[in-house]
Amino acid sequence: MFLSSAEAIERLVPEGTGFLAVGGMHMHNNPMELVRELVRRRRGVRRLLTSPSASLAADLLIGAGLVDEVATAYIGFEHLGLAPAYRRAAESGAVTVLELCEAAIVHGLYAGAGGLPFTALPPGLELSDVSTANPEHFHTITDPFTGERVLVAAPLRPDVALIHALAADERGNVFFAGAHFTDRLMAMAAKTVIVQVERMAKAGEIAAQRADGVLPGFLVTAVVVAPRGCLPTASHRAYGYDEPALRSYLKLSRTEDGFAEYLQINGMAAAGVTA
Amino acid sequence: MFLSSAEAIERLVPEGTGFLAVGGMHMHNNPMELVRELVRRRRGVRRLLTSPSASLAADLLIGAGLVDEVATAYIGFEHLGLAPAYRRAAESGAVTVLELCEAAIVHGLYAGAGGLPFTALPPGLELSDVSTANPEHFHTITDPFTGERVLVAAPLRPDVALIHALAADERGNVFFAGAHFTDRLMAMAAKTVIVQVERMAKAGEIAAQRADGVLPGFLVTAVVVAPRGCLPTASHRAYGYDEPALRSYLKLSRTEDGFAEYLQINGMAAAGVTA
Amino acid sequence: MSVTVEYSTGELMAAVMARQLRPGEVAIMGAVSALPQAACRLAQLTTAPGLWFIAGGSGAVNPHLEPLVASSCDERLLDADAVMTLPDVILVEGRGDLIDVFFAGGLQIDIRGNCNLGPVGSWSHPTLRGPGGVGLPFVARAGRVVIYSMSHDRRTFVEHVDFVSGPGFPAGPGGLPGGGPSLMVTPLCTMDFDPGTHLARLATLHPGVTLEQVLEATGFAPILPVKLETTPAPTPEELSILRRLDSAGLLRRGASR
Amino acid sequence: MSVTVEYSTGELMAAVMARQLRPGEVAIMGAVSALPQAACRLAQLTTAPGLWFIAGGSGAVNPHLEPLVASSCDERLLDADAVMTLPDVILVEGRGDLIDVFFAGGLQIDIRGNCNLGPVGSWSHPTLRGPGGVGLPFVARAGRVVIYSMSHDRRTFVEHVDFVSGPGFPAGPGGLPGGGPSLMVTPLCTMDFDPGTHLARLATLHPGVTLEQVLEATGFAPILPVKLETTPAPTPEELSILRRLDSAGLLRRGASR
Repeated sequence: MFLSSAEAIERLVPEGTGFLAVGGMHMHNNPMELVRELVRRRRGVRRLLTSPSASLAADLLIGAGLVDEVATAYIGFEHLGLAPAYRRAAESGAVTVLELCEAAIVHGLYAGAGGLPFTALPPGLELSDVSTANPEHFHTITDPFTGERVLVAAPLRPDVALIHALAADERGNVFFAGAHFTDRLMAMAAKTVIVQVERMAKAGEIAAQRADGVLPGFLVTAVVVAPRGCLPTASHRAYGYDEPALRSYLKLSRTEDGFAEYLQINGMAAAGVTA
Repeated sequence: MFLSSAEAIERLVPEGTGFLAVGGMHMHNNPMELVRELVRRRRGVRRLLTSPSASLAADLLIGAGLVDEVATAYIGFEHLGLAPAYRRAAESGAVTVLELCEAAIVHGLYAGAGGLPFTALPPGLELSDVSTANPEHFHTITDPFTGERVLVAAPLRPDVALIHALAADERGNVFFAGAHFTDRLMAMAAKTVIVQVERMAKAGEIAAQRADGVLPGFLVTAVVVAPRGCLPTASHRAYGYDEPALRSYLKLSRTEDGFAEYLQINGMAAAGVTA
Repeated sequence: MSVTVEYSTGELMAAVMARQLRPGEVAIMGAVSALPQAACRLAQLTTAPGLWFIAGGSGAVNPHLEPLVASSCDERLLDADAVMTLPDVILVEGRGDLIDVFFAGGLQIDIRGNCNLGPVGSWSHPTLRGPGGVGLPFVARAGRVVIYSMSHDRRTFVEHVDFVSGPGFPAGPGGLPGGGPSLMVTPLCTMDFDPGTHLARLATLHPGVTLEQVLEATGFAPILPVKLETTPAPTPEELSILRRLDSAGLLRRGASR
Repeated sequence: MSVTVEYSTGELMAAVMARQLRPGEVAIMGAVSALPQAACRLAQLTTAPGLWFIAGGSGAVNPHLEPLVASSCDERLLDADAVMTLPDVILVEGRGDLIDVFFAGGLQIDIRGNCNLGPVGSWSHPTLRGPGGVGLPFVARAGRVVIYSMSHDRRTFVEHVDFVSGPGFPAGPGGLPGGGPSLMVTPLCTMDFDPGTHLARLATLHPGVTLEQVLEATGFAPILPVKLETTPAPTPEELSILRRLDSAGLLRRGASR
């Protein structure tokens, strides 16, 4: 249950993992310690699923060339700018983009979590180009109740989910603080779940949480205790994002050489890593 | 926003309301003050939707002859016994039963809340007789992703939902205590939402709740403050169910005359009420 | 030397059900579930450490059951290791690879392990309108299903249920996505299912119960095993744990043995 | 007598956007949304008491914005009247009868109010890969859509977006389930939509901006109104409220006017 980040990635995210989901939202609650371990080990995945709005975690994995296809609705840094590595890879075709929308991600994860074979989407969502651009993920079928044509999306069932929570108890029950975005849903939909936490829970702390803020341990495969392990992204109710560090990443990663330098500086240029 | 139970029912649940949902689960958090007001006013509804497990609220409304059709997965009193009025009405055909399962209710409310045209159900659920018994609520269609035959269910979009919460603030933000079952989802799916609360919230009390335990006021049409208004059912974190009172109901309501007597004793035999 | 320890039918059944559970598994139960809840807690404290159980509508994960309560949604169940929302429990039940053991029951239970909590008799004009099956259709997706009933008579144990709330083994072609019914526990006996025919097979008789009593009380003819064992009585340790949990005596309301 | 009050483009835009909101309405916004958040809070304190607003990914309902923060998921937003989970926000956006005003934006915005936050150029090998549209497809289901952009140039305001993240008025037959785009607010002007053609129509020029400047900076030819008004400047009261909220000066980073 309790592993180091190295053990967790080594054992639970085998090379060539088909479908990896990474939690957090924007520059908040990205499970960076786990992501850095993936980069150190050069663990490639066929498909990466992000939360509805990803930032550093996705940009790093894509920049390191570890992702064949990314299923996402947003990778960027809000007011700090666009995602440099994602831009470069998407513009060159180095990564394939499965463009989704928030509804396809959230309802798709709901379907994955609940064993629903697919999800119908609200009328009007077919008017964006998201479904047109990704014909393998969306279909238009006839609503058997009304006869109308409706858009449906595939369920999302990640092989592995990497998420962050505030604390865990001995049984692997974890709880979230602040907002937890789509992290619980992602964990509920994934076969293997690695949770990065700031610390161990105090006695009685989990039981005092509301249902919404807890992920029961039977849904958790492994816990990695990594204090301040979301930095430079924020960990809600623990610390804010490190804006200078993020700006430094954004500046360096404008070029491939700079990106390689960032990995080097941040201890991610493991043996076997080539820029 | 703040109404008496009489005003709320008079204004917001017009005679012949098409689709009424009533919250609570088993003998817990039934919005009894609102339900009693419906009975006092003899307000009939075409279809009643219960939570996955209903008890007194549904049995009273059905026994009073106010329900043409009930969509439910369970009406009973757990260890205290079967629901006498429901049994009598269902066995005589006085009420039509739209038998649902928990999945059809919860995923149906999710679809209703999110504007999804319908919901697909997990494989295996077609093996019960629930869908066979209710061909208008279920269809079997072809999964466009896999080609398999899959069961789908209609969305649930109540015209009015009656639910209970612990407390409300001036803006109609309400919060739940203990478990809230399907009550939030029911409110999110309904066009008109009447929330019965024990009391007004203290300053800062709503803001201190987790997201899961709050229903924002823009989803609430009216609030009725009714201290101890769930009795004889429980209000989580306020009081337990009144078992002697429930047993007394179960005993009296074994016959139609006894049921009428129960209404009389409990102030529900308003002018115009006939047993 | 020996001592005679008296125990109730409920206590015996709880002990039998507890022994069905294995360390680290995930079990779930629905309404009127003090019995399987007690069984799960007992198992956690004896042969199935690390067992997880979800107390139905309450969403409680590993409720501490101090005390054991009658209603499946009692707020005291929320004194637990963790709590889920009810909609999240529905997701967990539906995913299909998470629930190892589903405790089920019925007003009617048949030879293939089908359970009926809905209409008895005609669907539209039943002779007995049962409460409804709640989440019983989900048994189809569980690892295995343990069926329990506090009544063992010919109205309950029937050849064919009138309405399938929770599916047992199908009679025709096609299977269950899950593992299907594994054991039935009644006040008289336990029955498992013949691996070849998927029909109910008598497994053990409770202490003091005869084969004739069981056959007389059962509306179908269960397969008879080569050797009919007696259900092991609860041990003093098991009884001691059950009685600590069950201060209200919910499991001791039936006949003592 | 008069006093000269300086204000920034951001402050002007926030004031203009605030005036779009009515008492008791429900508004929502996505990423990079300090501007519409400030507009909503300002509206609550001036002309739209009882307005509700949901701060995108944070799920915060009526965040107090003390202080206004740059990231749409900052934990300080959770200091709010209430908080929803993100999945519940997605339900609310989808229901179709709850959101009165949706604040939208794009790397490209076109004459019909289509917004593109995805690929610019070819879908598979874009010249500029935008971040993605997040929840922008939901604009189709909102009561009305207010589009804002901190850039007003020919790369941003184009005849046709390359990719529709958030749909504007359709060119062909068939309509939107919602009310469609109602106003575009830029650093130079506001544009509404001609009721007949559903094409962008210049509505007001910000103080000091000329028609030529707008036409030069716009990649399509907006319909010209009969009379072109000047956008009313923020009042001292509006500025005072905005500056109290915006202690970090997020709205004052642009040019002052």
